[in-house]
Amino acid sequence: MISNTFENVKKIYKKHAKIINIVLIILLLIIPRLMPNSYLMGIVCRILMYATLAGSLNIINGYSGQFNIGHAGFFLIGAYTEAILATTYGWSFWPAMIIAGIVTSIVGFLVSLPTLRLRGIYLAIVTLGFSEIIRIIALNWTDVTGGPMGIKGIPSPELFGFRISGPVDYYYIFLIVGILFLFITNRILKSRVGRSWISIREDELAAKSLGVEANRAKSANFMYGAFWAGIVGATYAPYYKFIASDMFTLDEGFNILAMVIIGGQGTLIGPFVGASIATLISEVFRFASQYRMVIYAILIIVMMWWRPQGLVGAYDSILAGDDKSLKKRKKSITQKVGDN
Amino acid sequence: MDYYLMQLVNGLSQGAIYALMAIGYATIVGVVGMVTFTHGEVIMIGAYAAFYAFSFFAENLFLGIITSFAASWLLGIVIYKVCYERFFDSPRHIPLICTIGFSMLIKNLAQIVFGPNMKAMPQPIDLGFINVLGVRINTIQILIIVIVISLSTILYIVNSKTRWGIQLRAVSQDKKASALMGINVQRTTMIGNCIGCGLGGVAGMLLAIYYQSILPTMGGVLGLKSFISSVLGGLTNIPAAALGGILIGVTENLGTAFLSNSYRDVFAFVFLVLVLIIKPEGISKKVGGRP
Amino acid sequence: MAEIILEAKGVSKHFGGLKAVENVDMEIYRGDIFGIIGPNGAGKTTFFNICSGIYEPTYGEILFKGEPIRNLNPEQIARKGMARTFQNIQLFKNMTVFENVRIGFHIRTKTRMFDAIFKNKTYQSDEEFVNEESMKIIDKVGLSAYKNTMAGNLAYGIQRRVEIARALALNPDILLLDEPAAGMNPIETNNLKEFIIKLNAEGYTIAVIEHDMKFIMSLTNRLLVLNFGEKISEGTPEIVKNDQNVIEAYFGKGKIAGGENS
Amino acid sequence: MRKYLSIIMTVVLLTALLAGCSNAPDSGGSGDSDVYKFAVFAPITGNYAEYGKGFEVATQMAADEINAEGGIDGKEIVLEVFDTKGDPKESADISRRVTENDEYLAVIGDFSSSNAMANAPILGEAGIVQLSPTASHTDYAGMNEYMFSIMGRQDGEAPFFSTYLLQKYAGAEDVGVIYINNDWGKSAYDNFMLQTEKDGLNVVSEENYVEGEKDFTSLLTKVRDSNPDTLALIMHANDVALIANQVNQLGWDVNLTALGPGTSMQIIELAGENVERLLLSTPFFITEENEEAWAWSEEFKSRAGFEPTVHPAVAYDTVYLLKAAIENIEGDVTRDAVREELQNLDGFVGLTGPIKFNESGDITRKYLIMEIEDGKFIQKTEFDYVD
Repeated sequence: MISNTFENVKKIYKKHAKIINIVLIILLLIIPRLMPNSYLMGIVCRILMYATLAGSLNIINGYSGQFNIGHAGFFLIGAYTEAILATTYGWSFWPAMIIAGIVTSIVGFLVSLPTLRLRGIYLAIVTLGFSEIIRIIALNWTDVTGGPMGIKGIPSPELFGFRISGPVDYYYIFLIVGILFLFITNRILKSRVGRSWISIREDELAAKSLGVEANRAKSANFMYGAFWAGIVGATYAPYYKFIASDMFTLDEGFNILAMVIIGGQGTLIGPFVGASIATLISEVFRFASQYRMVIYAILIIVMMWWRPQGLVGAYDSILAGDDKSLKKRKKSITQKVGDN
Repeated sequence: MDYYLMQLVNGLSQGAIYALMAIGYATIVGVVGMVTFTHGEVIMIGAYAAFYAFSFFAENLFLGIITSFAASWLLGIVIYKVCYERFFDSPRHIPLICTIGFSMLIKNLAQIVFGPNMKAMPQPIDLGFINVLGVRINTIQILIIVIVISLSTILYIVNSKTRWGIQLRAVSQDKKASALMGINVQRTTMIGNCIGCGLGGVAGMLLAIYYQSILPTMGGVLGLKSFISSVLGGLTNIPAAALGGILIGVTENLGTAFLSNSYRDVFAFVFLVLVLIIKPEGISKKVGGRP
Repeated sequence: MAEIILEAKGVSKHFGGLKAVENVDMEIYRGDIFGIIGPNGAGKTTFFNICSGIYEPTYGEILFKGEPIRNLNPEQIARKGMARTFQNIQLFKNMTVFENVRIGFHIRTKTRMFDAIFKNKTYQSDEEFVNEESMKIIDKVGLSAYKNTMAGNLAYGIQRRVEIARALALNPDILLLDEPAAGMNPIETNNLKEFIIKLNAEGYTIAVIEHDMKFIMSLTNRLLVLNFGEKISEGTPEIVKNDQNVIEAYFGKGKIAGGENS
Repeated sequence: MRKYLSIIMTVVLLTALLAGCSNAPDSGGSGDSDVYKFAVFAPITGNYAEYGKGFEVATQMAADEINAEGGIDGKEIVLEVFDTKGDPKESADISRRVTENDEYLAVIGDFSSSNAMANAPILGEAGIVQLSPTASHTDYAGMNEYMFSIMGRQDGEAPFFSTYLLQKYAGAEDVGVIYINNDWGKSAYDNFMLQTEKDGLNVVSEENYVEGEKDFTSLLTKVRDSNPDTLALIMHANDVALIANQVNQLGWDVNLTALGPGTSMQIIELAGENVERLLLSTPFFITEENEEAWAWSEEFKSRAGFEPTVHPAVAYDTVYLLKAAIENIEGDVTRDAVREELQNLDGFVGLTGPIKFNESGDITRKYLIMEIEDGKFIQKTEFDYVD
């Protein structure tokens, strides 16, 4: 049902693409004016932040079929790099953000090295270990990371002399990061590079036999995903102005992973939907007090029962499994693929 | 010298606990063929079952073992129904997320039902100790080692000698072929899962007795440790998983001894990553299905 | 005599105690249609896997265009100009035929992340090239009707063609086909044969694994016969057909062969 | 190109959904309603639920008591508990929600320093007091003038612990220190080490552990190897109990002292005989002799189902603190007035002792020495404590 709705939405969208785009962009730009409520804007910011973060994980898990469950580690590195550069060295936000992305992507490269030999759950456990190792180092390396005291007073970014603080302003940063992420990722995915990632996900042996250097492509994929996690981390740090290692636990990593899978792996839109759903559910069920997380957990399970490939997950992928009923639908959906 | 010997013994006894958890974990992964993140909560439920058995009936070790085994067994059925049964043909990340969701569910329910606070665990056995070569070893440490060894042995015998164990192994190696041979795959898988959970429950009880306390959130770290330990053993190989648990325990304790306690979990993980890089399938050869 | 394009020298592959391939020599000349035959489990596919870099030979050396390739991995060998298909079809089942073929152009294009982000000249010319050439290949293989169909939904025989089309996208010097006729009906087999001959006429060197004698005898100009991992005969179809060893392998002892899997 | 724009559309749709379903905070409320409303931020779910539950129960207890006696100047106190799950992201969003609703006069909480510090800029900008019972990060209260903490500064307790408890009372010579590696533990440890240097106390070994650790055997073995006569434990009640049990399992005869747990019955319940003769520093004590506190503790236990630690006690005090501050207000009761009076509050004595805020919004407490004897806390006085 949902997928039909989405198909219909897509159809309508395709028909009037230009008008809708313009309306959308205007709408997105004026949302803060329509919703001057900073609580709601705060939630929108959180959704946008998680959406990009989950999107960056989706690059790794959804597009090259690797299995990273320690994404919180990359998030941490991005946040700490920006925070350290901004507080200790007095860098301004924008270059610090780029450096944070680059540093994270270098770490992503190092983490991806074991992928030369490991796959599946063994790779997953390496990423999980990495995430914990990084967190414990951040907790103990007091000279650089402030240790258990964390880093406080991270300055707000400035743009053309304006200080950006508060969710209404920050909305635009998260929005720009999100749109840039989608825009750039979309281009990469539709190029030779993206095709090679997807081919590895679908059938690594076949990809290799066609000359796709699987190991290099996987490393590049990890680096690219990590880069965006670093960028999001870097925007996160000055938004909350204070970071400490206990914000980047394994649970946070699982949370991001759950968003990707609830939304659907292997589509650009999936993580955005997943992040929105997960964040909204936990806010909407606030009235349930101590039962809130119980409800959240049940909803995750129900979601997996109901739509294992995620709400808007890719049908046209190995990730959707071998469900016969899905296969029928695949046919109609893949008609669109040829024209991109 | 004594000091390092002592730390080695500490490592061994802690490793024995990890081993016990890992045996259960490896059993589950072996037969179900999927990785689970509920094991920590299974351990916790086992501990709480024993806690209530001790509080309401008698402080008797066997009663504790039976209750915790039974409670975890029941939980195992639920886990099987919720997280695995319908996902055997699905990509593996789906049951994985289910187990993450389920563990979240159990943990939060436990906080509501059992109360969120730490409780003292009744002690069904007297805490004595013996001296071996000047190193003091507690009865509970000995008990844990004895239980680990006997459970592994029982499991080994069941697995290799009984008809039923052969079915279990057959299912863990090839579900389709087993089904063709007339084995009730679903049921066998469920029972295998339940055995693993039951072992986890007993491990939970022993842990609670060892640390003399229980807490609804105790499962998180423990589940992770059992996961790491069995990965070290190649995930599905039971004796190797036990060995993996002991190695992790020893690594952690010797790491603390030689370096610093601050990086305790780092030692375990670094050790694990190194082992995986050198021997990608863990310290044992692959046995059974690849998860 | 023509140039030797692919040469095996005393190649062996052991899996533990199992000698899947034992001391096999082979020479394939440019422009040949070369056949490798043998009963089930003779080690044909293993031998192919060694040639294409999936396995490293336990002993021996493989020379491709005169260069040793024993230590290269499959993607490096593919880059050198060897393309292959698989016995149990390894298509990207969830992609369309068109997408499958486009991935085949990986080594012939240069777009990198940077080019893709800015959609610069490299990207544009690459995409143009890939799209055009893909269509050409799809037309050539006769798959135009299925261009936008999911590969996994196609009939078996057509899937084999898609796999060949994808391999052709590499513009290989040699094309290794692993049991291309398996599971095909006689008409399809015949079409395939004609198609292979046509490809050969266009200049592709082709090596084919097959256990269907009739098919391969009428197709190839040189043959290698494996049994239990060892070479038992080599030469033109005529020579092989009359070789006592081959007859024995197929009709005599062949019945009891099959204890191993290739 | 098209795909990603359709994504934007989904985001918009979801935002609309969000606007629809989250009960939009009623921003129409004003200060002159007939109740005083406080927001309580606490981790009701998640790994810190134990403490969140304590917060919830203790603050409600205080509010019930005050309301039973007629409230503040006839107006009732209403508490609204917000679950933050121990996640600063949620906490910050909740803070925004509170800033947008004029009804909330002040915020009680959050439990962890991470959360409280993430909230500080938001609440500070909006001019709402965040009165945290437990946030112990040394920089927290100074972040802006609206931030208050009554945990007690560690440059008060730690030196007291070193000089009076360890050196003068216990007569310790060689001390092994074990501390929890979080913001509180680290700052207590740092202050403690400074003082030991001044006092000339010999610290033979110092170790820390990451929150959530259960197995201290190897750590204790290591500390034991350096032969201390006294162990100084800087941590909370649960961990003190775990360590006491494991010291006993090791068969190690060493004097135990603890900074942090206060007079939590929890310790005795969890560790029984193993904490016999444990010395600890505390700003207040809950024993049968201290009737008021004892009654409080019994009431808490019946409501929460477990023994109170120091955390619910300070949470309980925050409500009374706010009451006292509001009673001092002479004009309109506004958020700013609350801050003003909280800052200037003098002579307040709560369950946990006298509380007077310094310039930055922290307090320095006075400390006592307690010892566990026969499963009971006994106050110790025979040492020359200069007040």
